[in-house]
Amino acid sequence: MTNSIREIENVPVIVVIGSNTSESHPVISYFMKRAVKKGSRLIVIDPRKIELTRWAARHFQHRVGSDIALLNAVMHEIIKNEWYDREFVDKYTDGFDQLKETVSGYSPEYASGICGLTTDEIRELASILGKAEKVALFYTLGITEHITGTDNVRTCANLQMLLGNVGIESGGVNPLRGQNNVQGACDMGVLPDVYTGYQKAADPEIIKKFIEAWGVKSLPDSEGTKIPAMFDGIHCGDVKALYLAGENVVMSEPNQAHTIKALENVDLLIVQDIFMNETTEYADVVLPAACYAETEGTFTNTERRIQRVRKAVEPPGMAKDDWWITGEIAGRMGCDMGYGSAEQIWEEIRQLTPSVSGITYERIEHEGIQWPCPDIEHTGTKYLYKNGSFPKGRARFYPAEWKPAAECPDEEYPFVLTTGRRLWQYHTGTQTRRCAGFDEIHPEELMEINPEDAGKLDVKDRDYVMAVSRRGKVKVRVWVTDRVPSGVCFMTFHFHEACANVITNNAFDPVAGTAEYKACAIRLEKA
Amino acid sequence: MIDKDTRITIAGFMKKFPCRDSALVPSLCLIQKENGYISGSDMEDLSEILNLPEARIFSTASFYSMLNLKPGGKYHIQVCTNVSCSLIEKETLFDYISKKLGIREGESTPDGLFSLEAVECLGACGYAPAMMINADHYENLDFNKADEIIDSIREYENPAEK
Amino acid sequence: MEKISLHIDGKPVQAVKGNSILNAARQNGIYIPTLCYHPKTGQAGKCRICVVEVEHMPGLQVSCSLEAKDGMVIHTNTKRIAETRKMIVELYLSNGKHNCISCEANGVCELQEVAYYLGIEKSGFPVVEKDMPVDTSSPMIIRDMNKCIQCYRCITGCNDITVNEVLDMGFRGSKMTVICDTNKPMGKSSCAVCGECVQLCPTGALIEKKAVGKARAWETEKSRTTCPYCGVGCQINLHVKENEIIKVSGVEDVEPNYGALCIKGRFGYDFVHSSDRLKSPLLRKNGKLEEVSWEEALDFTAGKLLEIKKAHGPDAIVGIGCARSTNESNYVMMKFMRAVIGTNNVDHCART
Amino acid sequence: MKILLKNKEIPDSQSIEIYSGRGGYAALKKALSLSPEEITSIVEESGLRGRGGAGFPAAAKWKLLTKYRKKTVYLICNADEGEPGTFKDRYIMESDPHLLIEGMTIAACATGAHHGFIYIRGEYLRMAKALVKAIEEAQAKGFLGNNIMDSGFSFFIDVFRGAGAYVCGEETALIESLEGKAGRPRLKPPFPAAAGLYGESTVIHNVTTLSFIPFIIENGPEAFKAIGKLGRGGTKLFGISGHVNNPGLYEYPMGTSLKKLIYEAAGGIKDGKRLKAVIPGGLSSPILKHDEIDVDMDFQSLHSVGTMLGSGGIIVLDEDTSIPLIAQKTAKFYAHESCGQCAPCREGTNMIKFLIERIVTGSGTEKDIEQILRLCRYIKGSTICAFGYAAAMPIETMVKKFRSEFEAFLRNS
Repeated sequence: MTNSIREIENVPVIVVIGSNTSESHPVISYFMKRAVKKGSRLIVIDPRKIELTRWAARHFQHRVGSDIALLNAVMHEIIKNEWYDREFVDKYTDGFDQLKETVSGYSPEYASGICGLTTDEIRELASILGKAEKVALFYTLGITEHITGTDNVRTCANLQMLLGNVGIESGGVNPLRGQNNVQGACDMGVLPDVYTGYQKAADPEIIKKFIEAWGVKSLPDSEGTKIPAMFDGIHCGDVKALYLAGENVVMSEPNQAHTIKALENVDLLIVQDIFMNETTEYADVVLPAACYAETEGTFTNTERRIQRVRKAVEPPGMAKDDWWITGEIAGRMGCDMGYGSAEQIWEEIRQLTPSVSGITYERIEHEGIQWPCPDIEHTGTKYLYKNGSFPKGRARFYPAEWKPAAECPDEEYPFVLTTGRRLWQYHTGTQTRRCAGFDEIHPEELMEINPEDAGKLDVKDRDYVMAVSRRGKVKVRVWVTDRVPSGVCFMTFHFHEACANVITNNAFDPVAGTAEYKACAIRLEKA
Repeated sequence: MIDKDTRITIAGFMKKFPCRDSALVPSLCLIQKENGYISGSDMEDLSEILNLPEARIFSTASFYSMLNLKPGGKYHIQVCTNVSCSLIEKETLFDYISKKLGIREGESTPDGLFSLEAVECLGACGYAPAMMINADHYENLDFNKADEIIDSIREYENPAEK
Repeated sequence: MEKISLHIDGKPVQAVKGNSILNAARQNGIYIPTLCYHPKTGQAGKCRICVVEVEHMPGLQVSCSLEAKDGMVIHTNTKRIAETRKMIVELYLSNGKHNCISCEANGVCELQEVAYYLGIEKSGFPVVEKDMPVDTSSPMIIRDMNKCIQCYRCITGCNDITVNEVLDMGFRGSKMTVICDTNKPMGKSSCAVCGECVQLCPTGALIEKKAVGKARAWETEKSRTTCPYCGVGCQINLHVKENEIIKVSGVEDVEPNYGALCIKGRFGYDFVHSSDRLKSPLLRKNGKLEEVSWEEALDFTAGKLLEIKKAHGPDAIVGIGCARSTNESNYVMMKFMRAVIGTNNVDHCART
Repeated sequence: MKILLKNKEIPDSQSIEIYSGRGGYAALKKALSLSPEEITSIVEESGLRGRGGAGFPAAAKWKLLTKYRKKTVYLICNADEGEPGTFKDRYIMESDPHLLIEGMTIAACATGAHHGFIYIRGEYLRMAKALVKAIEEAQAKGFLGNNIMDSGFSFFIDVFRGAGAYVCGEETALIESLEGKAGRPRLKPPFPAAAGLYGESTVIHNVTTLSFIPFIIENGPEAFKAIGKLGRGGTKLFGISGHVNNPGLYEYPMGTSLKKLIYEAAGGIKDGKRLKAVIPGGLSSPILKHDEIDVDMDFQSLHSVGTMLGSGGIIVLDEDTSIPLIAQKTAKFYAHESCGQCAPCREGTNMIKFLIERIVTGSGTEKDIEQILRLCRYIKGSTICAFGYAAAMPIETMVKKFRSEFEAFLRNS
């Protein structure tokens, strides 16, 4: 998030696009709903009638995967009516002309045909956003999990820059991170192209810095691979060993058959986890890890806040801290990392990472600090790019063209399947399904289908259907509901008994490597 | 379930007030007038229509003594049992009617025709004793007059019996 | 911050302008008992326990709601105040089932605390015991309205803090009680099970079902940490007794969540103690995973990785980190792949 | 001197033809030619005090607006007449509704309100219908609505029916009820002038208070002040019920003796019996013994004998009346009507009811009487609204003044 959670309460117009906030980030939804109670306007842009629409001033129910077309048309109208923040654009940005040119092709009439909203609705949305004093935009995986994910994100940023909503309090472009420390894992450089704090892995200066700090002879300078390419690498024989630290990829990666085949084929599969799960089945070695309540350290939340994790109980049996396990393997490979505590590791991180240099365990004892926090006096950063202080001097518009999903419905597979989460379960269910009471509330997967479609298929609420895609099929009960529009089905991957990822498409965004979980084509058969 | 005509009237209430929340009490009264009471599903519908939480609807509906959340008799008799109304006769009007109908407070007659409720002051102390049957006021009563009123309702509803 | 001067119980004190009398007193270490006030739900004025006398103002004033003004002369403990407080607490004790011995809230109950402070052993009024059925329909929360003191905190929490809008006050007078939706059992209502109501409840009227019978309040130790679910990073307290998490509460007054949680954060902790946690390293032998020592597992892993690195080069090895694990562990993973294996083939599930 | 009951004997007094034919709406015409400040000062000068019970000077409520005025001002007529013993507002609304409409419209001129509500208790369906009809008539004649009598001033009135809750007579409870909520009084401050209906400035008056305004505007403040003993300001409607020969509604100058009202206006005690006690100002007023009725009916005089003028609902009790039974009914009423919001009122009224019931059913103890008195003493002043006082005062005086009657029940046990 460019901005902070607590700022939400003072946002005049809140835009939520591709985020089922009240189910996936309930506590952030509290801030949004409170803002509404205090007079903010909440605008939900989502193909589904998610629960948050109950508090929304307007719900724009566009088609799955049409975000760029819609937002480009909105920007088209904003520029046409001169509602954009000219001063901001002139002072802080580059590339406005290209943006203008690109969006000029997206008249409301043209976009309407793609996104399914009327031209009036598109104009209304443009007018709400264009005339608002401030807008804060929030998105989650509904924006990123498309083959155009990077372009989707850029388009959101284009809109907010155009309106001058970046670098101000209660504005910004705010992705809500899905997992407790996905922000931290990125910040820690668990990515093929960067070290900690997004220091480029291809930059010789950075490589030199880490060689010296770590006391190694060399560090790799060739480009690393992202998860989809890792699996492809196994399939083609380039990759021989996979070290999986706490990832249940069989359930969480798209196109399950493809994932399983890779796991079967890899020479060495090391899985470090807290439970046996669908993925450990294929492991050569399973390493028992301590969980959050059994370890010391830090997590970084979605607003860049680094907060303490403290050990409350002893891990069961022989289970150990993740860092201890990895360190032990390293030691046996001839490199003794020599860490005795999490704090010692953190001290090394902060020495090597300018954006968190000022953060110590002592300073975050009571309340976390948001990076950037370059020195020990710095109180952290509530929102980024204040007064146009962009990292590269000026912000750049990256206009994008709309592209359809990799797989669109056709006669054989007439439905769009989109996926997401439920409030009552978490991710692949390994945790929540082991907690008493959760299965009582939401015991099994339910695929949402529209009453009209249910009528045509002659299925009733809670009947079983077979959902079939080009990659597999899964038997699932239906929930007949107008939460989804006709032609769209919705599923999650919480339940191994009926996991959406058996049928999802593993086509991915070429830049980010994010797979298109949000759109694939399926057909439904009575089961 | 709230029917279409009622929904139209409620939509009118919503437009009438500067804030649509104000339509709640009139809507509840309207539903009660039509169905004799307000059911759980009526309140759920009303929550949708007015975009108010269900609990808020229930909170309001259960607060006011004129609103019934359970079905009563076709003729709901509310007898004032407050000070002035009980000073007039030695036996109170409430006790008399209770005996006459053979039902106690909160009960309905087996034929579902009458239900009986003891209520607080109806604002008719100078014309005591008083009672209400559904929305109609009856004042300056005595036992004879009460007999006449109740008997005439019986007769109207069951003409064959006489 | 502008300061004001006033007198409380004969003592000249200073307070921050705009504060209630209650907060002004608290800032100066003067205790005024309360039951319905909570810093998060704000002024309530329901219990009337916090009444004080302010010179030149008629009757008693509610200190949680009345703003402290410069020059006020306030008395917090006159006979009239003490008698009023005693009357109210005795009335509470007479009307309901306040059986401390078996109550989960024993030791953290604010009614108990105030009764103790006022020296009330037993109510002077006859006991009109309520007998409302206990609502156990929710999988996570037990509602015993016989212990409810109608402080409204849960209602304010549900409507104004987490805005799930499930609770409200139903009926009136002595029949007044907290209701869910259209007076449904909590488990059948639209309750999102965030547990904010439980956290705010001053008595044992709302309690965590899973914690029942596990520990008295004074037996647990609180360990502050960060929630292991979504990216909001809510601050939580794990209440631990003998190496077991008994329950979870939100940490008040700190960012980002100010005490509020969701169902997963508050009630999704027992997986930690699940009997099928992995307790030993496993190594595949003859096609089957078998329990082995750390030595064996680590030697095998390191040996295999060295072998593959030697035969196929470092880029034949890929590592996937964990968005569930700490920064420190992720850093070590990243360092391991780059410095030990010698590859940039490191990634994590940032995209799911 | 009749101001509010001047049309009482006139047939069809509720129709606009009769009302305007007898000089109605002349005051409004006059008011429209005056500035809001001028109207306010006339009413202030007249000394008109609220006739709902609390007796707050009417013009003072308007003057609060100079300090607290929000974007919109709402004017509310409190017609939630619910205090046992009281039945004055219903007469005006049913038989002389234009008097109220005219008074309200003048008050709107003074306060700058363009939208008014008459909050009428739900049980008064007939009266609500009469009001709606009268409002339609007034609008058709141009006395109400857009551009009243071509003055450029607009004012609209809506009738809002309550649904059965005595506490909605409390002005902030009334506002809550109008906003579609349970009628539970708000914490004050803020007062309605600063944050009332929908958070806007709100002025609330009782029906009879508003109905005096046309007279005051038409005849000037002096004419109003001249009525009543020692210039106590105008007349008062007294509803007399209970053991009298002629129960009913009477209008007398402020300061008329209670004795005179009972023995002259209401024709004395029924069946030639002796007087035992009088509840002089609605059920919430402290009871007077038969030898305490030589008192003037005005705010100060009644206060000096430990009771109050309240709503002017006089309940007369003869020698055969059992005070503990009256106390039981009183306690039951307040327990039933307590909104339940604050602890001393909710729990206290219920406990008083429980204890009195226990006494009158023969299972009470001496200690119960002491506990009742303890409750009354400490409920007063500790509750959110004045309901606590209203519930405690009558019971406290009944027990104190007729303690032996309560004790007699104990001896019977």
